[in-house]
Amino acid sequence: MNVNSTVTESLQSAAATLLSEGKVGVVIGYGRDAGASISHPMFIRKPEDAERLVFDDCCFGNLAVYLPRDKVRSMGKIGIVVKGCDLRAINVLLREHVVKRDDLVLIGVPCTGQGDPLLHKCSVCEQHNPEGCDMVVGDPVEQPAIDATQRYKDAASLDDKSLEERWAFWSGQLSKCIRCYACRNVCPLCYCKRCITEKTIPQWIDTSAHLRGNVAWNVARAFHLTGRCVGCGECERACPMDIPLGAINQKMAQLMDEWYGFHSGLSPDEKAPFTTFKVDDPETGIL
Amino acid sequence: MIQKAKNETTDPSEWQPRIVAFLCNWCSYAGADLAGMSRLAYPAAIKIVRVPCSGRVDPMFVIKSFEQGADLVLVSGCHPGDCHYTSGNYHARRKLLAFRELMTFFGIDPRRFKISWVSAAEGAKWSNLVKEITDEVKALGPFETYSEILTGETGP
Amino acid sequence: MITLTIDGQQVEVEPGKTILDAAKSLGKVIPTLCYHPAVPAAGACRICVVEVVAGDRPGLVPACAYPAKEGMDIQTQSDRVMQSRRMTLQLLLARSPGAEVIQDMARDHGITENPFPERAKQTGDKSEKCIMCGLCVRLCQQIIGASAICFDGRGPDRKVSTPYNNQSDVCLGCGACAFVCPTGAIDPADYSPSPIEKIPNEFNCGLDSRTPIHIPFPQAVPNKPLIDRDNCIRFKTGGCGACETICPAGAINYDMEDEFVEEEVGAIIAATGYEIMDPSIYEEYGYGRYPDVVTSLEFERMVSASGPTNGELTRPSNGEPPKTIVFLQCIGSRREVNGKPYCSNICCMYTAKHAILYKHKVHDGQAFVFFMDVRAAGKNYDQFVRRVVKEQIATYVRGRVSKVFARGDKLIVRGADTLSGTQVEIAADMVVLAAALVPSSGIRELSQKLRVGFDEHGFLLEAHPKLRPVDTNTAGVFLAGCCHSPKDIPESVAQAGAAASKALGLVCHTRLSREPTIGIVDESSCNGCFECEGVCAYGAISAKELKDKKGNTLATVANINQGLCQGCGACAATCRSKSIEVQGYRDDQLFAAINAINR
Amino acid sequence: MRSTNVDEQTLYTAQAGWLKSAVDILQGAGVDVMAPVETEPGVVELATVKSSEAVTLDYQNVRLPLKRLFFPITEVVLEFKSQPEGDVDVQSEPLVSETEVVVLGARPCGVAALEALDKVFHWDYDDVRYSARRARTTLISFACTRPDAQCFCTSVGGSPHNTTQSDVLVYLEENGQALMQVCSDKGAKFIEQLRDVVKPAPAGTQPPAPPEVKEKFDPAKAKAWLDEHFESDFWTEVALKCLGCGACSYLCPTCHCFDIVDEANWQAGQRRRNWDCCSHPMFTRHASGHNPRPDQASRCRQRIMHKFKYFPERFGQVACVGCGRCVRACCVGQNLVSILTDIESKAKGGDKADVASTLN
Amino acid sequence: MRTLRKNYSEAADQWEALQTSSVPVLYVGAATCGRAAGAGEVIERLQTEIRDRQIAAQVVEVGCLGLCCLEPLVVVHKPGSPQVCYGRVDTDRIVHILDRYVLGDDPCAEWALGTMTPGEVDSIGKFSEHPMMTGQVRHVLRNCGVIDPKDMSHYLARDGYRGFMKALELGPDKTLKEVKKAGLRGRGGAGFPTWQKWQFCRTASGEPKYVICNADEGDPGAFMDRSIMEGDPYSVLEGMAIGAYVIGAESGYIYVRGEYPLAIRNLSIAIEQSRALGLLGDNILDSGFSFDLEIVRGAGAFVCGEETALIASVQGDIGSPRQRPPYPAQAGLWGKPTNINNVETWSNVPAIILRGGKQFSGIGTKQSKGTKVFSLVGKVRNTGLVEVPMGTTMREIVYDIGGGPQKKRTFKAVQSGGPSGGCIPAPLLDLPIDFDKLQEAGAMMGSGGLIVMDDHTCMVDVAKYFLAFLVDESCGKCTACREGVAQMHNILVRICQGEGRDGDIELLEQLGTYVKDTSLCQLGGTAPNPVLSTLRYFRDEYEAHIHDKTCRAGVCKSLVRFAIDPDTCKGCGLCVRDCPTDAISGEKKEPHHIDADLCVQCGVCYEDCPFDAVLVE
Repeated sequence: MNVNSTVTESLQSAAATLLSEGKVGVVIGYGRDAGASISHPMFIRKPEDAERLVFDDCCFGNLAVYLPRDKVRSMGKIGIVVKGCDLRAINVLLREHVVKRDDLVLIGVPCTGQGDPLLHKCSVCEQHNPEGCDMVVGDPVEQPAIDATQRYKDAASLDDKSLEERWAFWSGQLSKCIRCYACRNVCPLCYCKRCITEKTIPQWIDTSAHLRGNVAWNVARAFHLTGRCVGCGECERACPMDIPLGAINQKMAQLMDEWYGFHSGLSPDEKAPFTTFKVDDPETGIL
Repeated sequence: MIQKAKNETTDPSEWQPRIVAFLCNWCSYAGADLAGMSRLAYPAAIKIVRVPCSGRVDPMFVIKSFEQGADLVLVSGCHPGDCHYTSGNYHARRKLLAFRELMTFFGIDPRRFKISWVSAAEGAKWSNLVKEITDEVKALGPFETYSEILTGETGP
Repeated sequence: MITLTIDGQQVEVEPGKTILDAAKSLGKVIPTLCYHPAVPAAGACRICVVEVVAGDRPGLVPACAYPAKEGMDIQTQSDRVMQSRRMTLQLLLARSPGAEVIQDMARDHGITENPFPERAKQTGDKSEKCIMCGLCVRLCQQIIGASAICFDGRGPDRKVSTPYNNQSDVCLGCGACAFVCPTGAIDPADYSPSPIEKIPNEFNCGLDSRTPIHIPFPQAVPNKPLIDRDNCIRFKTGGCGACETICPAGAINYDMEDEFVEEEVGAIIAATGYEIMDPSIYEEYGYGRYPDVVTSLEFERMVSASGPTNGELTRPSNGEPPKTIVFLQCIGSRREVNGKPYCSNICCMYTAKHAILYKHKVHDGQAFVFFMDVRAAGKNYDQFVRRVVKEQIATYVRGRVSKVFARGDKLIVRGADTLSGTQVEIAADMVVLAAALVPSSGIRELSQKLRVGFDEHGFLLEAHPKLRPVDTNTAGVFLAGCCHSPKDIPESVAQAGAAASKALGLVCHTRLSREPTIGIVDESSCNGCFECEGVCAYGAISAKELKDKKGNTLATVANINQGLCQGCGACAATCRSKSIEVQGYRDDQLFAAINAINR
Repeated sequence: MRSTNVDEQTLYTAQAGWLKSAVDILQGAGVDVMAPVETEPGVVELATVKSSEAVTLDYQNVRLPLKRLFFPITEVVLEFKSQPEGDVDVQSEPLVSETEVVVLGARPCGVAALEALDKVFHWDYDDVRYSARRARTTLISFACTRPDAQCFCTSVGGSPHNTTQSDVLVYLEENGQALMQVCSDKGAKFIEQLRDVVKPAPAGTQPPAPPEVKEKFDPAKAKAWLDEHFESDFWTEVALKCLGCGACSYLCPTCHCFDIVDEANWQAGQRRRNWDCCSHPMFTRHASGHNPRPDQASRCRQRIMHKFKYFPERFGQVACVGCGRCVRACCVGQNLVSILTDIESKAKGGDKADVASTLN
Repeated sequence: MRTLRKNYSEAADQWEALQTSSVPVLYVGAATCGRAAGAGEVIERLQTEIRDRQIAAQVVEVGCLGLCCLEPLVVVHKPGSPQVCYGRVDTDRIVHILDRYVLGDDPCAEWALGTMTPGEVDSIGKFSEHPMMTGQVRHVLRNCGVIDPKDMSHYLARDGYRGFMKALELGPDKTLKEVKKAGLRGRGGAGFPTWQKWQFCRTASGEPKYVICNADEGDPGAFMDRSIMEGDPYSVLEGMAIGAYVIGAESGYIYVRGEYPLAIRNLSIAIEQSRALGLLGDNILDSGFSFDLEIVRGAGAFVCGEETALIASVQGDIGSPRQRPPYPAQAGLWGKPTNINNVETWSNVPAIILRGGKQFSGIGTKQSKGTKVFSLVGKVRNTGLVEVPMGTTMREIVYDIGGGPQKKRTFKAVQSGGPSGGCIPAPLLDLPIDFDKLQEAGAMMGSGGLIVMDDHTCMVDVAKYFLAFLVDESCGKCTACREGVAQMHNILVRICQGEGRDGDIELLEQLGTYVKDTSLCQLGGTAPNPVLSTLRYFRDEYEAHIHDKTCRAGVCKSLVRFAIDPDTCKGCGLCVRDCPTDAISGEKKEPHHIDADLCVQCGVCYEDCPFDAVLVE
């Protein structure tokens, strides 16, 4: 654990100020329990509790996932600690009218990356300094140039395989799925009141954890995140069966990038690739 | 278990693929209709599901079709620019092409999923298209990947 | 108003009008040469003189340039006038023996001989056409404002020239001088540094030219002129403005911009007609290579009284009447390879008509028709064709033509007579190609705008070939005429009538019945992400707030306007939570359809 | 199928290589052998093995709980098929095959959890499939040698050497030998099958002392608070960060909620029983749309209540074996142990709201 | 209003000083005509003599007195003696006059034409009684040859600009009335009442208005306007200023043909001087009226005498006439109301205003008032500029003033009005000349050219000559003039070449009528006049040309054979000397003979023979 004390201190005072001035009803940030391996989400509603906020290199969770929740919303205006990557999720939520910008106070934290070793998403992160926040605590950090070729490396390693090899790989991986839906539930963008898998009449997706159902589920999940997923990696982190879901999301993000030059969540004003079109979109493989 | 249909018992030489085709009402369906009216024959393996527009096709329909034992799925709409609903086929094009990539990434044979533009005047194109894809799927044989998992017996 | 008498008839004109204007309003024709309504009159040629008998200084005055005065008594045909005109014509004949218009006028004035020696004897130029009327010069200076041409010399040595006889750098190349020249004497190519491009008259198939301001065709609606800005001098250089000057109604307004007119309509009838394909792709027929090979549409214009030759049928190559004419049927039509596989429907009948028209024009001419088979399936159609055959108006040869080529000044049409099994060659003066009908260019754009399909040839698609031949698949859009398929006039009229009544049937109701196929939102599960809004082509999706009984907003969900929704289902496919169903194409219905493969 | 009397216990020693012999012998006897296998790096699951080479003994615990062998993630309950005349032919899925299964290397905590499951599946209705699977399966537990910080079996009446529901408890020794403690007839049968490599232990042989697992709370005290606090802000606080992801339940050896679904088309179909999870909103949602557990607080409460109040009340034991899987799996750092220690301290120090906030 | 009293008195003093000069004053007619006759050399010689010999004498260059046949003219004014006018003064004669009269007492009576001021010198008669002067009334030409046209004080001393000043006092209405009272008609040819013209322009709508002086004198043989401009430019300016005042114009143009450099020079000087005195420019004499003038040089196109062509030329366009109406009074220069009068008309105006219209209208006939200046040329003894009252008969002019035909020739006709005019035959010699009478006779007043023709003039040739001129000068705009006149000329050429045919006369008449009727402007409208009027009076000559193939006048060379009447020939040898081809031979005092093979029918012998022994066969 490596607590960033500068950020933490400014964060704490900022949160305390926001709360004491009544500008927010709650500050969602990270806290750390002794002996815990990660810093966990924490909801601060009193200024004096602000000192419990920390910011370190184990703040994995994407706090944006809490924004659609009624319970959290009922606390009033939400102050939320956002890393650059989290901000992308919030931008998507804004774009999809899930939250209103006016209901949020975005407390940006400059972030040099999470995890030791660094998470892959952090190694290709171009949002070390979140932009468009209401405030940023701590000093800006250096934004290293990223190796763009590494951005989709997990997907790329699978792309290199033959169709049969890929099927072998994925049928194995997807067979493990126990349909706990942790992937969905931790995803900040899976805010559906009713997930497609919960839709009956007709039943879109078999809920049984057999490969048929698992393929359908994972295809649907991946597809519903296509053009939306911001690559926060929470799904993969949450999966109790260690299915490499990130690679799937990467693959689709890569497609959106290559076909439409689209990177999700860079702005709340962007148009999702599947809600727009160009007359001259790629059309290879159509008979 | 979901029925694996008559395929298994049939002699491979007489094996008939099952093709699910989602045709937009205004172009491709009319094109198929024209083929019929023009007495242009094409293989009966294809089962047509009429949709108002190719944009109506949720990619999950494709998965659904495979789950039901389809050996090949076709989505066919109006040519770009000719959509009866202006832009449905443009949206379909984005979604379906991305979906095919996703399938491919999972190792699900993309040759099992075809997209085409057939206009209402292209009865002959329709007829030829069905012949071609039927021949192709015949060459590919039954969709083993999916028929294996149809049983639902695999799993942890 | 001014009242004057012309040839005993009283006429009222506005002050400032000329005697010519007054005479015109009485329908009197006074010959003119140097007069053009666009150019200030000069009274130079003196052909238009009329006699003032009373009401002003008596004598001959030029009608074109002499203002009408109150109480004038004018004779336009008096002996004095006619003598003067004859003398003028004789003098002009001597001066400009090449000017056909003078020859014609002289003939009309009963002039058979000329006491005056041709000036050409001195100049040696028998083709001199210029009558020095100066219309071109005045036009160029006063209207175009270019002053590219001028007069050079005095008296009989006067001639139209450019400053210092050099190429005129200020010439715009507009060709207006040639346009107004009464005798066709001037060719701006002689002095213009820029190439002179005549504007082909589209309606006459480019057989003649038109001015930048023009009425597109005689029956145009509205029957009003329009300015072709690409060619108008005013728009090109800011000069000219002649039309504005002369328009008595002050209707010319150069500042008008094209505007998009938006009308809310309840129905649209597509009636964009046809064009004929360019037969020059078939080299064997020589179209485009030999001027005497023309299309049927060109022929139609050539024999039309309002056409480029005023109905006089002549060979484009030499202006002689064609003594032998060959009509070739099915050029491009019914041709699988490199052509149109369909029958163009109208060629058999119009060719029979053309044969008759030809005989009217050239009584001693011989007409041949090469045909595949005559399709005369219409009321009285077959009788009509039979009449042409029986009365030997045209000789019908069943067979195709393999080649048209020139020999001397004749066109040799070599073809097969399949009935006799022989090869025939006809030395023709003119060959008329019944080229295939194709839809008007731009039909694709139209079809996309109307969301109506079209076939491989571009003809718009009907909703059903038998049951709904006038409707399209887009509600409220109907078809009439050749935009749908090649049709003759009765068929087009019938379809147009049907389309009109269909359209009326649609708009005469106060309520519109529509397909029930529309999207319905499941408000309980809708997330309100409005991705559906992005894919809706009709703007049918808007936000709807769900409120509890106290009025608190519980959720904002999508709402589909049932009047706007067309039921395409793009929203349903886009909705991740599957909160939109399309009635008639519900998910469970489609799944059931998918399931049916197992039957 | 209670465990045999401790007095009758007999200790056996197994010579080195016994595992290979055991696999071979059992294979020879037509028995399906399941053993810990490293299915992917760092992940060990129980899997059918054909030889002992696939078996790994280097594991803390298997990833999926043992319950899945008896209560599969998904299982067909019955099949139906439409008949030409419109009738429907319904067939119960043939009962579980009678092939004997020997599980080598289950952990005592996971096996002990079967005690709770047995009660559930034999409660008001005897679940034939569960019972059949239980009946055909011999559970050879390997004593737990390295409990970690998340383990708390001792707090819920267990121990790294718990023999509950094990047929044999094996204490592996570093030299490849092992000490085996027969706990049931099935265990005895297993020893008998391995008679060539297993000998009765010399008299006086004692099993080794279990590694220490710190006792962290007292379920009884917690229950006392739970009895009084169905309605409490505590639950709201607990649930605040819970994403309801369900990983805890799915990995829990005692959680046994399931869902019955029909998967069918027009021709044929199956009725299936699938694992489910009370953390999911849909779990209790009625067809009417009404949901008696409308929020995560009520769902979190249910999970705690079920394990530590309702289950003890009904079956006399807590529905938790302290394996720590739920703690390890939680991606937002939710910790069952700290929830229960909070509850316990609440029970001790009265209902103080601020205690709960530490759970955040 | 300023009155320029001081200037007038100064001018009067200067004039008086000149008149009463203590030294002899020699006035030399130095207009173009005089210079052509050698006045330039005379002046040079005179000045050289005076300088070299330190003679106390003054030389004054004046305009033309009009006696062209007697140029150069010099008037000598010795103190105490009347002014004596001498004719044909060459450089020798001037020295004689200097020596004999200026320095001596011999008045050289043999060269004197007459005394010009009261008093007697020897036997020299009065200048006004000189045959050429009798019958003349010098109204317009009153200052010509009298004043120095470059010295404004001379003009002012002779009441210059007083008419203008009077007009400014009268106001435009009364001024116009005076012009009307005078009955002045345009002297340019058509004779349109001047007051009416002014009135049209005055009442026409449109500002500004312009006045133009038409000084594009183009008729062959006409030089009245030139003489006026050269000899008395101020009167033109003054007349224009008055006209402008009446009309309401503030600017004017003088359109002078470029062939008149001296006129342009003198006009320019006059304009400068008038401006300097404030008689041109803004707010003239504080009257509130502003007027200024500009000279425009024409390029010598006859047609530019036509007012619309003139306007076009002033505007810088090709000098082509345009159809009237609108008349310039409505839409002239730059489309604005414009009044155009010719030089003589303008020049008439100051005296009318100064002396009253009545005085003017007292002269002349009923319809034509005042005087008219004619340039009398041709086969007449005295040629020159003559100003006679309207109503004077042609005979008076030709015989009394002109002295009748030269030699013993018989008068045949007089061509009046230049190329556009017509001829008046002998029987009509007693016709009193005015606008209308001439018109009736088939001629016209024109600008005042009178060409006298005798029996050695072929009328067909005359017609051909004028038509050739008109063909050249036609602008070519309208068909009738351009083609018709050319064709008429063709026919005349044909006739003169002996190729005339039956019907040619009728064709000429037809064409002539046609051209007259149909032409756009008056150039064309009058172009057939020479043909039509000669046809009218000398049809027999045409017929002789066509049918008999003879030209009795001996002009048309193709039709003429010359022979010498041996009975009449005195053998003087004059013809032998002049024959260009040496076709005439014969001993002195013996009848001569013409070799027909060598004769080129040049007619020199015919003209030369003092005994009229050369016959036309």
